[in-house]
Amino acid sequence: MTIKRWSRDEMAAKVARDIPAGSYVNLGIGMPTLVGNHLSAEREVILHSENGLLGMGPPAAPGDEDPDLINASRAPVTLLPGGAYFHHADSFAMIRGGHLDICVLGAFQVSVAGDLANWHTGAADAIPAVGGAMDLAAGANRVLVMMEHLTKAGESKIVERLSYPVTALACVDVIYTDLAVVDVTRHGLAVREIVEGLAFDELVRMTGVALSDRRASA
Amino acid sequence: MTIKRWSRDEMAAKVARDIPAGSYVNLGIGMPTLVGNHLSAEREVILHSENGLLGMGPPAAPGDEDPDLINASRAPVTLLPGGAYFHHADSFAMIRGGHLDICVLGAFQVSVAGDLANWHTGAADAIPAVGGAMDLAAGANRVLVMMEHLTKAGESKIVERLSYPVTALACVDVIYTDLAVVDVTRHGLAVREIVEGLAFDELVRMTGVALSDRRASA
Amino acid sequence: MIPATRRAGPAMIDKTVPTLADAVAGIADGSTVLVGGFATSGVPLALIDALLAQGARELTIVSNHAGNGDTGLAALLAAGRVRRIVCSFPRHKDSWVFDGLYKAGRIELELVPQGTMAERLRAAGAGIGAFYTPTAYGTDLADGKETRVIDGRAHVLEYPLHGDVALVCADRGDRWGNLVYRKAGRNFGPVMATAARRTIAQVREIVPLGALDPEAIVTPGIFVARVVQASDRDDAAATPRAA
Amino acid sequence: MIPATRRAGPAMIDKTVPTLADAVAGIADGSTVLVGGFATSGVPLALIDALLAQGARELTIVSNHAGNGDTGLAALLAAGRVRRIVCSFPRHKDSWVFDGLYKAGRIELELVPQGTMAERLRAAGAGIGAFYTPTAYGTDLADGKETRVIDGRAHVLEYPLHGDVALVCADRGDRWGNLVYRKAGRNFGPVMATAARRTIAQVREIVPLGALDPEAIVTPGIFVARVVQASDRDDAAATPRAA
Repeated sequence: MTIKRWSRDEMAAKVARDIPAGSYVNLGIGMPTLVGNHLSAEREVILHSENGLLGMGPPAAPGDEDPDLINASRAPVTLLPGGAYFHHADSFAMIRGGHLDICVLGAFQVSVAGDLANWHTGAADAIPAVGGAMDLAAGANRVLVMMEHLTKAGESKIVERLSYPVTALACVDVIYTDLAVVDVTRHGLAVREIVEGLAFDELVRMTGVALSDRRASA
Repeated sequence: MTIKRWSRDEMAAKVARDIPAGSYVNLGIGMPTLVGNHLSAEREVILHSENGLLGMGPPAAPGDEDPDLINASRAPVTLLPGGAYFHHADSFAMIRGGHLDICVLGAFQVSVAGDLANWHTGAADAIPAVGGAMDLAAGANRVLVMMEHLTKAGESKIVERLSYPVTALACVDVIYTDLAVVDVTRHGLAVREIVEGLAFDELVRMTGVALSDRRASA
Repeated sequence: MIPATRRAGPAMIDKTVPTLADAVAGIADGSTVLVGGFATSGVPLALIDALLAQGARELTIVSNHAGNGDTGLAALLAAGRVRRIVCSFPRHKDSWVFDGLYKAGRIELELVPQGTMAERLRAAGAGIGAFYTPTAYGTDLADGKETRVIDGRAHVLEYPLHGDVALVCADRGDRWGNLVYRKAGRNFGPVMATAARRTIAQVREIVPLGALDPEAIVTPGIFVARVVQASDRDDAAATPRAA
Repeated sequence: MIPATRRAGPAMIDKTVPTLADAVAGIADGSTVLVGGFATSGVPLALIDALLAQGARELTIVSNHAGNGDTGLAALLAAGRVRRIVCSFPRHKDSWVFDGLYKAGRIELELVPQGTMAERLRAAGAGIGAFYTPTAYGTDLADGKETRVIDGRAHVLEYPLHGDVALVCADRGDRWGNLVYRKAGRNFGPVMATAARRTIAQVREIVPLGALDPEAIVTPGIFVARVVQASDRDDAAATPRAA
């Protein structure tokens, strides 16, 4: 292939671009934390961290880290003026109660129905850990997923049916991969954007599920 | 009769005497509020008011009333050093969660099983109002009831079965009337104290339900 | 004081609105309106007066009381704008407006124990589908409700109480909608703020972003849509009444 | 500083205790112990160390994590004192103690979504018998659980998570047991404090009664049995370890 896949940073920029000013957003552990780097202070977006922060600011400057001021990924962060602290039950009340406009999550797989798998590989000897993934996936108004389009073995992570354990059913709204941006709609998956140099038909072949072409240019 | 019935104030003093130092206590609307007058600052008892106060102090001095600092009976009160404000869901979490040691309630009737009626006369044209009565009766660890022993018509308010609408079942621990102090036990009603000049048998006759005599002097 | 609004850029969040009319704009006929306050404390009087002027009809009101005297909720009831009230303590010596409507069959009442009302509002805000509570088991207020014995104790199944709008009275607020309350004026405000699609707060003072202690914010702005200054009780009373 | 204890008369409430050993005295074998903290924030390290020294065995631990490195919870696990852990996120790059015990079948794990864990603790503290939550519906973590469709949405029935004891880390406390926390160190502390029969708080500073702002108290003293000063992380680390 001659295409240049989007980097994680380019994917994060696309997610950031699609977050309306004024949104309340939770950025999940891993790749989604990169989205924070692409949000500008002039377009206010309020970040929630499930360990009890609203109005989370940028990472703490070296030397200014405070072990009591971390995000859900355990990284030292800051709080913006206007931010607030609260306890875990209140924090997940925000999540489960539908008050978050958007959460951005990593994934192992997303199905055509928007089912999400991101908490467990299902391997028999793996130690399971779920954290807030199921709450976020079930609770946020819009769930945006960031993941590579293909596994290292070249299999599509967008699938007809999940083979990994479910995090939440029918929850994903948009999938951002290194090859495409795909909306999950009631009428199936709709491709909104494709990496330069990749034909729609080729994307369909690589993905292996039905996709419709809804690109602005299409 | 030659007996001198206990006044409301004497009843309140008996209730206060039976509240151990260090207790968390809610005093219901009406007669129970008198109990506060008999608690001394040297024997700390922490008063809860269901509208969001813990560590409630004495009534506000004339001229110092604050419409935002009232108790559940709508009377202007104060907050002691060490007191706290919280919202209604947290306040009733305290009540329902079994964190109150004692609540003191007025009553229309109490049954031998400790069933309580204190929220509604059941009259067809009466406008019903329940407030926090059902929550307090169901939630507090010990429910102390203050009421006159007899209705104006001379009928006992301690009954075999409630004829007024139920507030909560099997919730009352002690009944303080103007004639006696009666414990509600698994083995029935046990009289702990009788007003001077009234014989136990006479109390049983007036009450009309089985009572056992457990007076210290008996 | 420079209004907090002035400081917000075009893509900045600014939930403050200049007038009480702006604050209650768009409340539709038939809405369920959660109204904070307990007796004299924390009642959003200015917003209730503004709702009266605004004109929405066929309202369902969720409030601990059903109005006292002739002002506030009582005035809204007297104007025939309330179809139904969900309430723990409607009756009071000065609840004559409600009493009259109720006895005339002109208002519907759903009586709810105070703690169950608070918890149903909390469930609405917290995304809980339903919950079992011991309160009211065996009473008339649990008639017809599903019950279940859990750990040897009988419980009643209760459902969330959602609002289209919540009107709350706080002490201070900022342009992000963060709120702190004053003493027992807190009461139902914070939990109602979580339970409505659109929460409108009247505050004594709008403060600059960052002025509220993040450790002491009671209602984080995520729960609030609009903030309006209504400086005190006298201002509220001075608002012209439509009825 | 004069210890707050000195000021309390004989019938005054004084929940402060002088030593960490006093704080954890009486925790019985087989207890369910709720342990606050999230990663590095708000972990009651001094109390965990004191529990290790105290000797209680066959414990069930409820905590968001299952221990990191070789200290704190990990040390308690390594000493074979924990039979079972209820947890949302046991696995981490430095959770080797738990990992080893788990793979050897020497510790039982109940994995709970983080929000469901927080809500089950809240239910325990708030006297809720059970609740329906949409979280985890259709997943392995809801296997065998009762479900119900409410308003078109599928929910899972969850039960309260009670503790015999809670160990929480707060910033300041007073002799009535009122607590305030520090930043994201708040996390599970306030909700665990409500869910245990006996809540024990380590605080950075014990302050005189009345020093905490009543508008900003996060855990009212009604939820707290004992308060002990443990001045900072270094002190906690300096506590002799029994294991």
